[in-house]
Amino acid sequence: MPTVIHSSLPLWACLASLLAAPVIVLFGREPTLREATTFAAGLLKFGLVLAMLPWVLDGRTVEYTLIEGIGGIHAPIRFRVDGLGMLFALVASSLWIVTSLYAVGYMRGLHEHSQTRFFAFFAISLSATLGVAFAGNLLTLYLFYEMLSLSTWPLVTHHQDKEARSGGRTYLAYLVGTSIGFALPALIYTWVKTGGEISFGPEGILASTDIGPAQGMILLLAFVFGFSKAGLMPFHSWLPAAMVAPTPVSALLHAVAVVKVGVFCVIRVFTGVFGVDLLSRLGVATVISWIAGFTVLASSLIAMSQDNLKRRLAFSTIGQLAYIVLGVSLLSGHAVQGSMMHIAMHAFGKITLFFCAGAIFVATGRKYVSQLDGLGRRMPVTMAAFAIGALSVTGLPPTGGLLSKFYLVWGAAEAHQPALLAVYLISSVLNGVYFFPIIHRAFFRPPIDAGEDTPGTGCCAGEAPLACVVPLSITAVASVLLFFFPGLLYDLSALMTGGK
Amino acid sequence: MDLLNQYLIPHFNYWAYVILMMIGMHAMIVKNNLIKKLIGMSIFQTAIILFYVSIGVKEGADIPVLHHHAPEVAESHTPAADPHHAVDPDHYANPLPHVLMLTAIVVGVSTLGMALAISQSIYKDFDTLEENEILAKIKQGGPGIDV
Amino acid sequence: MSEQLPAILLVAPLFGALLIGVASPGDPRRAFPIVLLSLSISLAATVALLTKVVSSGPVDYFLGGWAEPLGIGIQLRVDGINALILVFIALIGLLTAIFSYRGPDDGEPTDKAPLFYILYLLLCVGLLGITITGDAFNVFVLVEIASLTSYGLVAMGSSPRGTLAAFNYIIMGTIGASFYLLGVGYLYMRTGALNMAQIHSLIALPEVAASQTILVAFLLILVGVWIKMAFFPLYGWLPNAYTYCPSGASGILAPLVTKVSVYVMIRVMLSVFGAGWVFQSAGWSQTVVWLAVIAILAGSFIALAQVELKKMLSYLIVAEVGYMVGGAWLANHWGMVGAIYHILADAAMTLCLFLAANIFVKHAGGGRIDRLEGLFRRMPVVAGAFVVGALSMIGVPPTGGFFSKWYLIRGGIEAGQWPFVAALILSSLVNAVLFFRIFEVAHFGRKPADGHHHHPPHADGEPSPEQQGTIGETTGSDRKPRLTAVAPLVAAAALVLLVGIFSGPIVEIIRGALQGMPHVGAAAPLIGR
Amino acid sequence: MKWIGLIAVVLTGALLLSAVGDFPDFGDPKSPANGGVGDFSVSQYYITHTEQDTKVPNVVTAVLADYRGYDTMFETTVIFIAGIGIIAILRSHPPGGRRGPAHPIDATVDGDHQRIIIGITCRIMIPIIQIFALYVVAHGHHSPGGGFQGGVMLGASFILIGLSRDLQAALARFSERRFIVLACLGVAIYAGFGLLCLLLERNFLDYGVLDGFFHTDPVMARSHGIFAVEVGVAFTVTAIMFAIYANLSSKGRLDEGL
Repeated sequence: MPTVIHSSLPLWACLASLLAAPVIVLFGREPTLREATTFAAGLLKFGLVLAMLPWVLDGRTVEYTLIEGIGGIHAPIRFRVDGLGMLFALVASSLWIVTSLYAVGYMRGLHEHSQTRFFAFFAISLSATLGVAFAGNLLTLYLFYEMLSLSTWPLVTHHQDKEARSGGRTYLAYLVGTSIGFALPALIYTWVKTGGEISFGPEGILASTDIGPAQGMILLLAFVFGFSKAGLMPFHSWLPAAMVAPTPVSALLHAVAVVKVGVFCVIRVFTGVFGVDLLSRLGVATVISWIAGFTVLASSLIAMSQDNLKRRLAFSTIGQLAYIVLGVSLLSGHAVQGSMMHIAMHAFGKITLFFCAGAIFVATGRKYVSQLDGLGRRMPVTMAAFAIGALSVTGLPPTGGLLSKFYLVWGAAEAHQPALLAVYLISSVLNGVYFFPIIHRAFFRPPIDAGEDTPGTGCCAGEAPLACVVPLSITAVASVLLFFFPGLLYDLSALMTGGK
Repeated sequence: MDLLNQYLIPHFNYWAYVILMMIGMHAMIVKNNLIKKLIGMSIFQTAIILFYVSIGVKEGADIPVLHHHAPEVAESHTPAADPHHAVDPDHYANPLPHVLMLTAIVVGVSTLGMALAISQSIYKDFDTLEENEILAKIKQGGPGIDV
Repeated sequence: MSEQLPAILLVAPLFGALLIGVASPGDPRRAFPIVLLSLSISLAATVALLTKVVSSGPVDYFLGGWAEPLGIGIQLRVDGINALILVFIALIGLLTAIFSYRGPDDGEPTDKAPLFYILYLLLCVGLLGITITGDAFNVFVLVEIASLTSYGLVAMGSSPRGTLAAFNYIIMGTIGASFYLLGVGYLYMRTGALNMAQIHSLIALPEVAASQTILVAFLLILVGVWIKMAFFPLYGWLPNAYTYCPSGASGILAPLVTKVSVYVMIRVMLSVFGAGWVFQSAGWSQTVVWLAVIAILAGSFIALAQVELKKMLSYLIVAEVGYMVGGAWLANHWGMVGAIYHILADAAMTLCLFLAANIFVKHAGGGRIDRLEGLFRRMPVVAGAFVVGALSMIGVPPTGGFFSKWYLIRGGIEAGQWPFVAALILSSLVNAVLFFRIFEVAHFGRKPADGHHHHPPHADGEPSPEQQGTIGETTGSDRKPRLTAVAPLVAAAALVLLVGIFSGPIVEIIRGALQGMPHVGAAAPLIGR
Repeated sequence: MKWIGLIAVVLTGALLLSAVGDFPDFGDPKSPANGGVGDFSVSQYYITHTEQDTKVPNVVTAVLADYRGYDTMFETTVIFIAGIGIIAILRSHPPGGRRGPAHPIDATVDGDHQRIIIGITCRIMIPIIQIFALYVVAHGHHSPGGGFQGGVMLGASFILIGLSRDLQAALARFSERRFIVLACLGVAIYAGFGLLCLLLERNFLDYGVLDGFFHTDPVMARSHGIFAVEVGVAFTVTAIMFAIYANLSSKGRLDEGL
């Protein structure tokens, strides 16, 4: 059994950006100081997370209980860092630094209003993301989950216009509605069933209770639909609605932080609350895999028909998330490991695509796929990064996406699910179908005249400002590096599956 | 017949107070004029006082003032000595309901006083005491509706 | 002096009120320090009492020294259930006193302030007295004190609808108090005793427990207390009373009066009739829980239809009362714990919401919800506190509101009362819609609703509220809210969070008090384990 | 609306009378209230023990002011609240010592015959009423009387001044500031005696400990304590009765009464 280290590092990792928020508001007047605080907080957070990496790598978990007495019986705010938590935290905190750089470029490029509020809430939502990553019991998980929904609302409705208002309304209706409607009763039902013990441990919380298949099914469905940030159909339409947000928000939050929190919670439910062996005994996980399978196919088909670039990327994200949920619900070792690795791979890939979409908007003001003809010549670096990102998301060789998809497919075969195996393959093809026309259009089509573009503030002949181009190239290169050096990801995800 | 003398005759006081109370309550709820509601309210409260006092009545008992001891008490200053013959409780009415009802009377007066003051200030604002007229005035956006 | 605490916490505000009457009926400046002093003394006394109860168990105090034959004198009793409520009454009284620094309403002529403070202090005496007393009839006297002062506070405002609301409040309040008095009369007629503990021991006798009079007495007391707490069918008086009364009054009435009536119901159920007697037939608890479900749903949905902010919050109080009554009548341990805990959590969040609403109505022009634009920018601190209160009402951790739902839902699940659980969840969702509608108005302000393609260049950095003064013409005075109004509001928001974060110790105290009672005593045997 | 009221009333009435069979008979000395359940009866204890506890023959006054003195203290506070509430609601410009327009007090100025007759008879009667009222307050120990009854009579005498002559005459003798202070003083006396017992390390309102103060044995101290408390009640009731009359009759302006 891995020994347990008690240290308050996870608490400080969460609080790093939360405490930065008031400082950011203090420096509201001086933008440079404000941006410096954001970066300092980003680096500090990433450093704290890295500090815990060695412990976690050799199989130990870091635990810390904040307030003993909260919640009456055994439900204090507790942090517990294990392989899965560490993997997600690394991804989130590292990408936050890159996104902050991008956001500065983007916001200044478009002279956005009330930027202090933007960066303050950005910091708060990151602290909530890490809170979910390090949550030690269901109550803390739910607490930071709700905090994330609320702190991202002002970001989604940043433009404060009619579209933002309706987008924000659907965003909250789905997220807060499903979490209170499904997740809270499921949470309390678990608390009742286990007589007060809701902390995550090596084996599932409910492993020791005699929960029947019917109750198990209802509870699992309530949890999975309760954590609607995972974007499973029919509770997925908050994600396209959230595209009204400025691109840095869509990039980090709706490609990496918020959606991955949803999937992370689903994986926690599968591994931490139920435990893989209880689920296989009850045989209820197959329903989830069918739902996820349907979501994968449906979202890929819808993505093909979307002309708005960001909405197409949004539906592609829904599809990729359903990959991960499908992988976990297969309950086979490799599939679970594949889904965990896919969290990272998809994060890097999709964030690159969103960065490119934002750069195109900043440079040329274009938003629709049909307008992207011949953009390759004008913005070579951006479009190249876009191509790499597309490769990674579809899972083709030079990028990391291939590895995680390979494990997922291997897991599906291992779990003797030929139909789901087919779903994986078909959807990979569909991914290609909705990404490659964009690349073809950008590089092999004559450029439409740039007359009606807004005079972009691009620096070198039409490219977005440097502060936008540099981050997207970093993430593009990173997704390629992940293909060649997946060691770190492999070890972390092996901890969760192998370690059991 | 037994219905009469088992339920009605020995319990006439309870029938009396309930009927009185229901008259008061009916007036409070149904009457349109505010002052009539207040009259109903005082009937309602007085009925409860009647109920309480009727509990404490003992057949052939005197008022709860221990009078025939007055002379000896004056000179026999023996505090500890029990008076030569113990007081027989059945000779004196039950004092407790009377104490409680003093409070209820005081409460009744205070509520009535305050209600009259409020109805005066309502009359000052709406210059009518009929509830339906007041509600009509409010509906057409009477004085200071949207405070 | 330490064993005289129960008397001290009542005498201090009483003498405070009398001192104001004698010293300065005229000018408010001398009255305010007296109010603060007397309320802080009683707050200190309640906190000392709480520590005494936690360390050495329930405290009994016999007025006039009449202890030996139980039932002769009047007994005050402080145990795990009411110790915390006493602290909250004194604390909320102090905070609202600071809030109404310049008399009942900022706009009011301040020479009515001393009278307002006298009524205010005597209301605190009434509420503290109700919570601490162990004598059934004494509860009636103190209920009357609390009611009369509330009628006075509601009626002394300048708005005509306030006086009309006060009149309805008097009629309904008198019916409620008289039903309670009649219930105590029936109890006295059948048991011959007025002391709660004595009645409890007499009701334990089989022939008394089975008697019809005791049943009618219980129904009368129940209906009387339900009217006082505005339980669903009998809530007619509450919305107008709390909307059109002076702002200082709504700050003290809304959080406490209905909650203390819920406490009276729980005290009567547990200490007078005993949980064993009350839950003897499952039919009762089933019907009352159904009534509570209707109360919760009706309160929430009517609130959804409201246009005025304070009226909406008043209907939410009706829904919250449904939570507490439903929780208490689930007839199991966690339901009762949840109900008692919710008294505290709901008092804190209602205080926070009503203080914020008063400031909004005063400074953001009118009570209507759609006139609250741009509040997050113009009054960030006040809006922030309002958000904390709203999150607690929705039930988002770590606020108090979440944990009361946490225990109530657990009680509901263990008692198998699924409609109650569903009602709790549904009302949380409705609250979410209610409050996010307000956040949306407050967040968006009346900006031109242009598309966000080509952004008109804005001044970089955060436009300070002064610059933003042009957000629509606000009829309310544009001055910033006074510090004495904002400080108690921030304290109230902190209280909401503290009730949530320290819900563990609070629940341990409550569970200690419930030990050994049938039905609600030990934790119910777990399903399945 | 009418039907709802009727149905509610009939239902409540039925509920109230549903247990008639179980009620004790009227006047039955052995009913639970009079004779007690089991071995102990609260009211019988009062009757048998008032003599030795407080030496006050009138059991009701003893129970009112000593055994359940806490109730009566709050009762006096209820009266006090009613007065303050009415002043707060009606008074347009509340107390601040600003006196109303003081015009000359002359009962016979307009030569109205009835006025002279009323004026003279009231002038004779009022002092007698006031003395009798004080007697009722003082004699509460031995006869049905006490603070409330005496206080009301005393208040009524001032109201009689207001009625027979005019409100200004009554206010001249019993001005607004004076009756507010008197009302506060009454409750202060009551609570003050309770506080005195508190300061002497005994429970609130435990007059027995005041034997040093009254220079008598503890039991007589209780009797004196009861009397002192009754005086406090009388003050408050007098002041508030007059305050209610003055404010209600002049709609809060305290200029001319009925």
